Amino acid sequence: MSDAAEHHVTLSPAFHKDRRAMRLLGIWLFLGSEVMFFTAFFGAYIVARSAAPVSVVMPLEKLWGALNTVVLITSSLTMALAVLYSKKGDRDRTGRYLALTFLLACCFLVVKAIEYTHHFQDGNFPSHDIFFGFYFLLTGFHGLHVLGGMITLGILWWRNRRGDFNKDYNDPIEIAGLYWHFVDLVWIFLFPALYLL
Amino acid sequence: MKRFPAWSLFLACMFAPALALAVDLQGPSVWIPAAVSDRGRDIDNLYMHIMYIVIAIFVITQGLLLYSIIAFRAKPGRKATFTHGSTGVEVILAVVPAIILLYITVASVNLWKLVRLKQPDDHPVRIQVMAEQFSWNFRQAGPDAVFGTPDDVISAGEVAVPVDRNVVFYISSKDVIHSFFLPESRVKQDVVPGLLGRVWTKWNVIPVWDLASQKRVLLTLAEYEAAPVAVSGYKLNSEPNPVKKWYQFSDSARINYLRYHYDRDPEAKLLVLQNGKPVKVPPQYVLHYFEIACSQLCGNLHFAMRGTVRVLPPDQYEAWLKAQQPDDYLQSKWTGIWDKFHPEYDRAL
Amino acid sequence: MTQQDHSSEHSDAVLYAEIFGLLVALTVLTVTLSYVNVGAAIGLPQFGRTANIVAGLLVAACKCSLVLWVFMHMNHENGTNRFVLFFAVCLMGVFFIGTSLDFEWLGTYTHGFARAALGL
Amino acid sequence: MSAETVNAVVDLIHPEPTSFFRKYVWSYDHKVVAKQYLWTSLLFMTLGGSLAMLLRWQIAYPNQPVPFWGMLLKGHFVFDASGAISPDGYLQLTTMHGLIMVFFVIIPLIVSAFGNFLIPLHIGARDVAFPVLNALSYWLYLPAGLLMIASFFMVKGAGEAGWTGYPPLSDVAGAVAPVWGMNLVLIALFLAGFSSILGGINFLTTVIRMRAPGMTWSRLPLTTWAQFITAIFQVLATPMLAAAGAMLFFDRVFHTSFFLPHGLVIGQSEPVNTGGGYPLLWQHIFWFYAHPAVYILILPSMGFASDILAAFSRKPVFGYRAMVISLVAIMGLGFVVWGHHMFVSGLNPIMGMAFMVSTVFIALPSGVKVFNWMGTLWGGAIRLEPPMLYAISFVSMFIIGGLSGIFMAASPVDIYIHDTYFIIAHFHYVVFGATLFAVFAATTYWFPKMFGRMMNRKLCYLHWGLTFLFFNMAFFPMHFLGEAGHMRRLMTSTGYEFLNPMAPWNEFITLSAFALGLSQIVFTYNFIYSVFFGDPAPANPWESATLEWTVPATVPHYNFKVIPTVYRGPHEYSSPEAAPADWIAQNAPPKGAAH
Ligand code: HEA
Ligand code: HEA
Ligand code: CUA
Ligand SMILES: [Cu+2]
Repeated sequence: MSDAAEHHVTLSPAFHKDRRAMRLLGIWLFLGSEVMFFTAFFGAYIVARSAAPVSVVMPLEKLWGALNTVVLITSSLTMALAVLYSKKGDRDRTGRYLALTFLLACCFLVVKAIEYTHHFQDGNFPSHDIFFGFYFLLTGFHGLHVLGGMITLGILWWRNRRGDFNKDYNDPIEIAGLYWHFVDLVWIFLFPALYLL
Repeated sequence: MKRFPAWSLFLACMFAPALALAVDLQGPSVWIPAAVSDRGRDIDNLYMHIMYIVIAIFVITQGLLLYSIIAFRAKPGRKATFTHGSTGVEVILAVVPAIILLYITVASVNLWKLVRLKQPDDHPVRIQVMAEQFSWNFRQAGPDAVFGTPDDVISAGEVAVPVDRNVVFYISSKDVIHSFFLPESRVKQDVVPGLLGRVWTKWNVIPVWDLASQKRVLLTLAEYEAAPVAVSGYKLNSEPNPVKKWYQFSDSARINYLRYHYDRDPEAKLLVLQNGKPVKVPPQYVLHYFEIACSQLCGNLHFAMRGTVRVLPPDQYEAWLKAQQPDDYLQSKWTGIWDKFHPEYDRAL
Repeated sequence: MTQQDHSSEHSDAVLYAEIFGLLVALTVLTVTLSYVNVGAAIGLPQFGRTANIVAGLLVAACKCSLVLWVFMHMNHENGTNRFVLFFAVCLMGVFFIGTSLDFEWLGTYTHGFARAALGL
Repeated sequence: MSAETVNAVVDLIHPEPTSFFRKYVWSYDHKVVAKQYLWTSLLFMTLGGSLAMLLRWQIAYPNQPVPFWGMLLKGHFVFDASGAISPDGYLQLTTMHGLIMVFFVIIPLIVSAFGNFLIPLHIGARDVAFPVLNALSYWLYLPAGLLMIASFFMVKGAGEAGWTGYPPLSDVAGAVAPVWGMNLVLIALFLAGFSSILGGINFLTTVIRMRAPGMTWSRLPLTTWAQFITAIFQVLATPMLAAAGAMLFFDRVFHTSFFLPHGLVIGQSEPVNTGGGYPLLWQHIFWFYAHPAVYILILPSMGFASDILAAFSRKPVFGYRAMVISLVAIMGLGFVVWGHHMFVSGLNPIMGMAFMVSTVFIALPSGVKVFNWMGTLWGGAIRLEPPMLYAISFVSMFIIGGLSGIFMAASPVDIYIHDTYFIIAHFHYVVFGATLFAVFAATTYWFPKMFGRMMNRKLCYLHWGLTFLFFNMAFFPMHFLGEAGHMRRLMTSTGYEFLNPMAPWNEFITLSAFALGLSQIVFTYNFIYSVFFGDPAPANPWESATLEWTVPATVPHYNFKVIPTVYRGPHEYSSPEAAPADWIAQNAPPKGAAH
């Protein structure tokens, strides 16, 4: 619900500009707090990892991870494009790229699900050892973020179709974009940390 | 505005703590149990230094507050001075505390280095401590000076150490975090499962129970030798794991049990020593102990996780070591748990 | 705030595509790196896999900055928002350094059994 | 006056709700959300306080049946079959007392309730930046609180590993009795943390982006400044708690071993967790959050005190800039001192030194604040109204609590007093002595604005006297206990000979604590009575200069009909500009200015 729709008042362009600045600040603050959330996990992981001999090789399938990395990077691209076109007021393309991003997110989760299935089949439950504990903790919370992002994307796609957004008012897409890129960023660190190093 | 005599109340209340503090000024002995190690005395010393500083700041700040309330009360005709502050005053009021704080920091850093980084010099007595819910287990290496051999001396709930020698405790836990607290030695170290902690201290007094005054007194080795002290006649280590039992006692019974430990075994023969020789005089003192406390929350019976340290003259200490006869149960804790945990350490020690 | 006047949508889209290409390339790079012994490759064999870890994290940091800078528009973000992120990252550093230093010390206490026990 | 561009956002309005639901339940109005927080947290305070009363009973009269409640609830909750507190029950009492007081009383009270109410009014805005998030944050907090209460009803009771929840105790099955009680507490903390983060984001955005024209950073009332700095803590520290809680939850429920080392043996049995983790890791993460959290508990109170002291001394705050800089310094240092809670945990001695230095030097900005408060009083025309009395007590008690912090900051001394009642004394002086006195000050000061009525002055004085007296009687002797080595979280000290001499003190403390608890009835009565039947308040009963006093006594939905323009600092009392009056509102146009 945009402020305009809800309050039946005409809002000046100046209002939109200020409101956008507020929303951006809000999301950056939220992302700052997300950084700290993952800081705790990563800090813990660093401690555990550096206590293990460096020669230890991670017991994961690198290629699944790499595939997912590419999927997420691609979704970042499509998201960036969606934001770009929403700013131009190009509703069709915005919708298309939002849908693509959504699909790529689905892809990511499907791959993750395949991997999880393999782990479970091999008996690698979170309780198996400290590594799998961290693996499921980190990917699990990352996955939850992906899921949250997908819900947001779905809602935005629908609102975009309904015509809520235009050249002047497209902050929600931009904000969702920032969030989505952040989810991508987390994965960019998770991938080498869990699969490669 | 009706004048409310609030300040008189304020005065009374504010200076009650100040008075109490003043009592404290007379020295650590008022509330703090006397320190029995050099480091302990150092810590008390630092404590008192900070105390003097803090009391001065306390009196000045609270006094000024009070003075302001009284002196600057609004009355008809009185106008507040209009000022946004004074950089000069503020700088002074920042620099002076900074200097004081620097002093505290330097003193603390020096002592901290002594406490944490200095190594015990002579050949210390080494004792392994294994904490568990809710008791303290001790192991000493025995005559062969190697841990993990059959001549190890194992005890639970109580440990003996020689007076005037450095004692190193290697501490670990088999379950949750405990904290190894020797109040009179000012030693405290968390006992973290999975880690091996190390603390050391030196007792230079022997705790004995004065039968006349019914108080614990602390004797130096020389004083101890000169006085008639009952050294046996009660079991030094009567209860391997008394902790859970205390809780079942009624309150008064528990206190009696603790206070008059040695009365529980009236038939035992009394051995009274003076100048190292048995004498036939009524004893003036009975050997006593220091307490070990657990100061980290470790479960429902945390409050009862007590242990004792007997500080003994060297010959008594040897006798104590010989007297320990652990049962299989105690033995199994060490072979079954500790030796699995810390194989490397046993060799390293 | 006048940074909003983008030259044209086309050039932005191209820029994004270029960044995307770079990101994919870097991903390929990290994966490849994980198969080689980076330490030996750069002539410092004594570092062995430690060099791999450093290299891997460096590549990740590069990717991270690309996404931040371009996709997340840090390049035309205002000071406040930049500061928010900067401050959070500083705190992250403080936490990492603090805990790592402590655990490095604790590691000297724990003597091997904790390492072996990591089960990796 | 520099001409500020008029900020469009301050025009943001949402329509006045008409339905009961939108007005009082799911409300976007910051004033209503604030009141929701206020009532709920005061309710939780009665709960947290009652738990403290029960645990004090056990300490003074070990294993004796609790009068009335023990008879009534024998064998249930924290009581054993005889109606006395059981060992498990005692730990549940301290744990839940600590958690409830910190997360469900003080933080919601001083940050969410007063912050919500005051920030928009202070900066001349119509609401906070994200009203929906604001409503959401309350509706996360309430269920979290209910979960805390629900945990008492779980099999074997509520959380009992201390409010710090150190693993393995809090972690591994069998170390303590409760299972789902502890899990519920973790979920509750996660929710409360999330609510707190949302609140922080809201406040920061509001203060940064929604200040009225002319409301520059150097004209913000200090309460708002303090809330602003607090919000930074909330946003950047609280996620650490959520993360730590999540890991602990994983350990407990999915049997991972983040905080469990290898080879644990609980009693005779080995846990299902494979081990390989680190118990101290929790302490690092927890204190990285919880030390900033203790500053969350004090900074807003410092703000209240600054504004109130100025208003009732009829003087500008002494050294406004220094006040702000010291707030920022406390925040900066506050993030790098977490290790002072771990001096005896086996911490790296070099790190111990670093943490000691940073901790000791946090006294510097705190000292600047104390001296500036005294400077504010100095030369004033002090009106000892109830808010002023409470605010001065805040300063007085904060000094005591802060000074005892210096003993602990000196790490060698902390070796001895760590985990003793000295710590308990220290933080009750800061959280009750300082923060709650500031809360009483703020409540009495802003009550007219919140409820449009005055509180009864005589009862306020009575409550102040009783509380001040009994608070000091209850908590000052705890320093002596600490010096004697009396450990905390100790159900009874009777087992230790070296603590026996302290038994009379324990009884004295308990009796004083009961009196302290009973004294709060005066306040409760006064509060509730005045909300409904107090004398109607004028718009500006204290002749204060900040913006909230320029709106009518019952604040209209939109706060300000016209967004005010601010011309001067928040505490221009006794300014020559104001003569003959001794105060001038922040938005009064300067003489001679056209408007
Ligand atoms: C409102 C909350 C609050 C506040 C403001 C503080 C303020 C401070 N705290 Fe406290 N603290 C707690 C809440 C708080 N604390 C809690 C809840 C715990 C226990 C947690 C637990 O274990 O359960 C704790 C525990 C705690 C410990 C750990 C103790 C232990 O467990 O062993 C330490 C150690 O350094 C410490 C230090 C300090 C210091 C140095 C300050 C300083 O900020 C104080 C600075 C103020 C002053 C010094 C007074 C005014 C200054 C002057 C008048 C200037 C002149 C002064 C000098 C030159 C000295 N605190
Ligand atoms: C943060 C705030 C806070 C507050 C305000 C208090 C208040 C009190 N605390 Fe607190 N306490 C803690 C935080 C707090 N405590 C923490 C964090 C711990 C550590 C826990 C742990 O070790 O894990 C602790 C531990 C602790 C212990 C140590 C337990 C132990 O270690 O074994 C003791 C013992 O005496 C104690 C006593 C008290 C008492 C008597 C009060 C009294 O002051 C309470 C008096 C108040 C009331 C009786 C309620 C009055 C009600 C109102 C004012 C509401 C008005 C209502 C309306 C208007 C509707 N507390
Ligand atoms: Cu062991 Cu407390
Ligand atoms: Cu702290």
